Amino acid sequence: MLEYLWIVPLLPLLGAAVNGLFGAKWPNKIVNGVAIGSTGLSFLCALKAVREFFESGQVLFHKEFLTWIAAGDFRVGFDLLMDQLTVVMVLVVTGVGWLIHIYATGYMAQEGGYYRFFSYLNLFMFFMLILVLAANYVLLFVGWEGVGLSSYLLIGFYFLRKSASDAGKKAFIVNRIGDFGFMLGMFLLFRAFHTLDFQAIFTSSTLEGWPVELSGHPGTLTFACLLIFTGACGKSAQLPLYVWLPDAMEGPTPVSALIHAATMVTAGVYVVARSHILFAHAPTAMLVVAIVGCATAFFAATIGLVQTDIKKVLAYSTVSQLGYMFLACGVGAFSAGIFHLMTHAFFKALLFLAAGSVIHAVGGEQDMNRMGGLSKKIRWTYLTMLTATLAIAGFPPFAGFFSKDSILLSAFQNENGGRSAGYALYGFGLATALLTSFYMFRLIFLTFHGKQRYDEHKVHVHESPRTMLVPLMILAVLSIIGGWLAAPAMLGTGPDYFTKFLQPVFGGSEAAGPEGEVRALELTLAGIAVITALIGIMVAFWLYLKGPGKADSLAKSMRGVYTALLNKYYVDEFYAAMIVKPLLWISTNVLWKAADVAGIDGAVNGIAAGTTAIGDGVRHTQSGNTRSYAVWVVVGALVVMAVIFFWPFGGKPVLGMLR
Amino acid sequence: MNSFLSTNAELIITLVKIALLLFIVLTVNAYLTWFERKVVAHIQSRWGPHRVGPHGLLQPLADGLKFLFKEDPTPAGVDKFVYYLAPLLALALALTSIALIPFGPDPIRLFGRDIYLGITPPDLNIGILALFAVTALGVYGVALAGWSSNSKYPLLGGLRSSAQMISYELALTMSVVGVLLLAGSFNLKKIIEAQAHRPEWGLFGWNVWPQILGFFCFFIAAVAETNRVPFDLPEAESELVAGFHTEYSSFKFAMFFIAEYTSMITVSCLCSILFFGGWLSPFPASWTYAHYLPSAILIPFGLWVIWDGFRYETLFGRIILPGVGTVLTTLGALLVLLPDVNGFIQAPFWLLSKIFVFLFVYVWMRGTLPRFRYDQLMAFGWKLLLPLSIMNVILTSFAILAKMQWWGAK
Amino acid sequence: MVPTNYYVILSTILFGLGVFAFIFKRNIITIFMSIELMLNAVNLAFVAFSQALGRLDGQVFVLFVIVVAAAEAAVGLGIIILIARSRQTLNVERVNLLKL
Amino acid sequence: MTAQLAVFFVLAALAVIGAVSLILQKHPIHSALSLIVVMIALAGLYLLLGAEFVAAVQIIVYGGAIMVLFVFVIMLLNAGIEEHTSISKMAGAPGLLLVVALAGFVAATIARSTESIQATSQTGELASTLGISNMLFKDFVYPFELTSFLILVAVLGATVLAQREKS
Repeated sequence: MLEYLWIVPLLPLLGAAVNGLFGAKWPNKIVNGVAIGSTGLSFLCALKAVREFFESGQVLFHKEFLTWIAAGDFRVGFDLLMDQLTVVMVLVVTGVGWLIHIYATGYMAQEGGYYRFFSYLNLFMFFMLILVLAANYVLLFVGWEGVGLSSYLLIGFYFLRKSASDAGKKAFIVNRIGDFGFMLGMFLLFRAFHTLDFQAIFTSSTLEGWPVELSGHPGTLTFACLLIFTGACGKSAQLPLYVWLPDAMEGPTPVSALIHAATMVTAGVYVVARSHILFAHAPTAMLVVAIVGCATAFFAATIGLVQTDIKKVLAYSTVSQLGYMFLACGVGAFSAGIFHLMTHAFFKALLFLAAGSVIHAVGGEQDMNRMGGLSKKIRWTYLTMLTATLAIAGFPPFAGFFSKDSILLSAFQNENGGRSAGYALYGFGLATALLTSFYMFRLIFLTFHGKQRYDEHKVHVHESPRTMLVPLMILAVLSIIGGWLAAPAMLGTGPDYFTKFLQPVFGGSEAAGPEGEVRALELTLAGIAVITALIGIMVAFWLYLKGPGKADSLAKSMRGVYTALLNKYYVDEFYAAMIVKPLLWISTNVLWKAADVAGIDGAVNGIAAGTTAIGDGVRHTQSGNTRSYAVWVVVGALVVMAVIFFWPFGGKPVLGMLR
Repeated sequence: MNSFLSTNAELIITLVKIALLLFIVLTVNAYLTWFERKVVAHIQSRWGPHRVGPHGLLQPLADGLKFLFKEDPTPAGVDKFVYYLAPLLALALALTSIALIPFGPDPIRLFGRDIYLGITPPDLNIGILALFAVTALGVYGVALAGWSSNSKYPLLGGLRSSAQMISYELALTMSVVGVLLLAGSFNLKKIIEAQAHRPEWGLFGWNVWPQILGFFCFFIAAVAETNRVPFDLPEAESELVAGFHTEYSSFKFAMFFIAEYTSMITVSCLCSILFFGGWLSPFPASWTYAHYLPSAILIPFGLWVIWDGFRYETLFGRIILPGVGTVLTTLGALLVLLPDVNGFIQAPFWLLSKIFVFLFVYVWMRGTLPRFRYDQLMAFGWKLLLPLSIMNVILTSFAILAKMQWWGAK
Repeated sequence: MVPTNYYVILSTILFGLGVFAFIFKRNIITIFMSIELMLNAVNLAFVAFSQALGRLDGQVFVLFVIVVAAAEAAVGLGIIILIARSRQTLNVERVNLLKL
Repeated sequence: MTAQLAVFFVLAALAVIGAVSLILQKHPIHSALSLIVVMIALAGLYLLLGAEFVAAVQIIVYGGAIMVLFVFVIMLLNAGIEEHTSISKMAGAPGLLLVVALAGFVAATIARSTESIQATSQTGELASTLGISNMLFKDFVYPFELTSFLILVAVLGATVLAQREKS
């Protein structure tokens, strides 16, 4: 199967094609069969491939399937790559994706455009797999743009809702900005290495001989990394390009789960991790990544505190978790970042799906103030969601605990930019953890506990169908045990299997697993983290269960901050004023009125007018009078004779004929 | 004076020849009309002309005088130049064409010079081509006459004749190609000699046998070319009141008349030369006594003329006819007595007799056949005659090829 | 023996006259005739050269030219008849609508 | 002034006069007649040049067929005196100028080439007809066949053109 790796991405594409072309006429069952079948098959193929990969002794697998672009010595091919990092990503994508497909069959059952939805979803799977399997930046970029496209399509799935289509456009355009940076980064890399193939770059002698660009002395690599990171920011919703993700919640919940929580938004993290060697050569870039990640994490968490829309809360938590991942990468703990990526994929997907289940239960209501006391009615959903919440809040032994913990540790240990920087990062990380546990439990309490605030008669609360529950349970299990790979290291009974597994990839650019006194430090830090989380829960409990109304009074007492948070710091308005308006003005007045109408249209019409004028001029020779034509014939003959006569060897042809 | 003679002898001789030929042709034409009228009359069981002179022999003379002295009006609104040009053109071309015909193979020696029978020497390289060239121009006479008369019937006649002549000229030329292939030359003399390549075969060596198809095509086309019955549409007196020469009278009309009869003679010459061995005798060369045939004809004929003359009471009958008879008889006798003269006579004799036969056929046809309808004429020319002649060419060339292959001849 | 130049000059003169007629005659048939005149002039040059060079190609070309002229006459006169039918005139200057 | 030269000048004069009268004549049929004169004169010149076959073909085809066609058409359309319009501005003085220029160029070009001909001029009596037939059916056989196709096409075209449209 490793030899036929291309089958893994191809299957979802086939599914998408089949559903997209013929699905319209088919009943939902067949569409399900195609969609789930194709993704499930590709999941199995991925498993098989991974197995072979292990059997082959985990040597990096790299195969050129066919050449796409060949210009001079520049070659871009459909080359697929399989190493430990890819293994993690592929399994996450296909596995979680498959589960979400199954969930969606239940969730979307009542929706129109059923086949369309699944066709888009499969398309997304295809591009995502291309992204993670790609062996060079260009092919990766193909997947990159592809997921952007399918995300656009799925956000705007309810295209009849203006807000939905606007959200789609917003996502697309904001991503463009990041993609632009990404492309520039690629060009820069190509200029530096004359290739864009991962292996070629990472093992190239040029890179070996490349000086580490110390902080404050930026060079090519720094700029390349920063540009690539711009792209990552766009895709993974980091400051300042995070604005699209909350709006993306307009899409159907499974989409939010799959694309905007589990897989696509982590692409940025993946790219940074993939080009970790370059980042390792550019400490400045690393620092930037770390700071941006940390800032995003904190920033988004604060916003998440006051949101009342259940999905919005989850969206902001996603943003902040992504911030964590970048923080990890920034401090050089790539494996930790990927680890958190995986666990996050599990519990965040679970959260979204559960939220979807809740929404499903209360009949499309998303405002948490209209919920409450649901825990009895929808027990399974409640339990699974609680698991996920504990996981994200970072309680042992749930998955989030281990991943988040290792991130905080490496942040604490960070030397890059001085110790103080490390401490600052750690501090913000810890604060974010506090906030996270607070707003997550706020969500739980508002949704499931307290007295019910919805109208009994209008809403008939019911548990979701099995197709939705089964994935929830599977994911719940995963988000419990997902983190145990790192457990032994923490308990001192063995190495960190995950880090060890990724060692061949990241070995060059990160410190080995924690040893000796480091472990003690780690334990203390873990303890601190748990305590902060507990504090968060307490506060949430005190504010929202004990004394309802306390929250409102608090909000009143500090109105300015509250409104600011509620309006997300007016970032959207700021962008609208600073960027969108001027852009609009420029487009209308400069590009449209001046360049397009005056310039291009002017040129085109001018040419047309000129042609007409010439025609008018020449038309008079077409008098229709044969005698005039005769004269013109004579003129032509005259010209020919003149050429024959005055040509330097004009006489020659004539003589040649005669001899 | 003598020097003048010696220097320009050729010129003088040619001029004399021309005068002689002109005289002969005109006379023959005149008596051809008499002959025609007689034959047609007998075909229609009438007497024909018999008032003027015995057997109406002086009729042509009378006609000629009539032409000369008739008034010659020129219709109003004619294009003068062309109107006068047309008959001249017709006559001139007719006479030119006859001037190109050789009447005998070998020259007479007179005044120390070889003098050929016929204006041009018999071995003219492009003889037949030249003939066709001249006959091709013949159409102008008719067409222009029809046009210039500024009158409806002549115009129609002219149109008809030009169309008809163009159409049949193709067939005419095509049908001759077979003969040319056999002879391998345009030269009339060579063509005739090619028919004598087996002297002992006599008339079976003539082209008419291998070229029977070509001969028919040629003869029909030739009749059409000369606007004779049954192809005389240009001058269909019953439809077009004499067609293109309606507006011509007296001597201009006579010119057309003469031109037509002359071209008849030319065509007869061509027929006999191309297909019937020209001046060759029909008998095998070994039959020398066949040489006495001319005398054998002349002597009895002369005697009959004498006997016939005595039946008339007139001075004419008493004197002239017997005189002519005796001349003819003595001529026959002389031929018997002078063998080499007799030998020289043979060629022209045969040629002339063949021509006579063809002229008779012409008249015969006129006496018997009705006229074509115009569309029939065209259909016949284009759809039957032309394809036939082309087929003839193809067959002939294949036959020659086969002959080369198997007998290795030529 | 006549020098070749004489023939060539003659053919040039004829050609020039042909061109002149081609432009300055109004009657469409006459114009057509002037084309024939030009062709003849060219033929003369051909034959003259062929005789001068002792090669027969020239004469063969003349034959081709004549064939072409014949074809041209057939078609051209057909067209002329059509024009005369539809326009009721033979003056080319009156036939200046580029349609029937 | 040999006899040949005399004949040449007579024929040349005939040709030129014919051409000129083609231009001067008002009535198309007179022009046609003048053209016939030119052609016959040219045939005579061909004979003078020893090209008997071409001469004969010239008279038979040009004189006997093509010009007859012209006369026929003139008669059929009953063409009258040519009316003297001068709508075309080009075909005025500029046309005349151009014609003169063209004639000059032709003359000059040929003159340039003729002296070389005079150099290579070797007047051999050519076995005209036989040689032509050899060339026509050996060297030039394909062009020859092509001309036959041309004729066929022309015949068809003329037929189509001349038939009245059934209405």
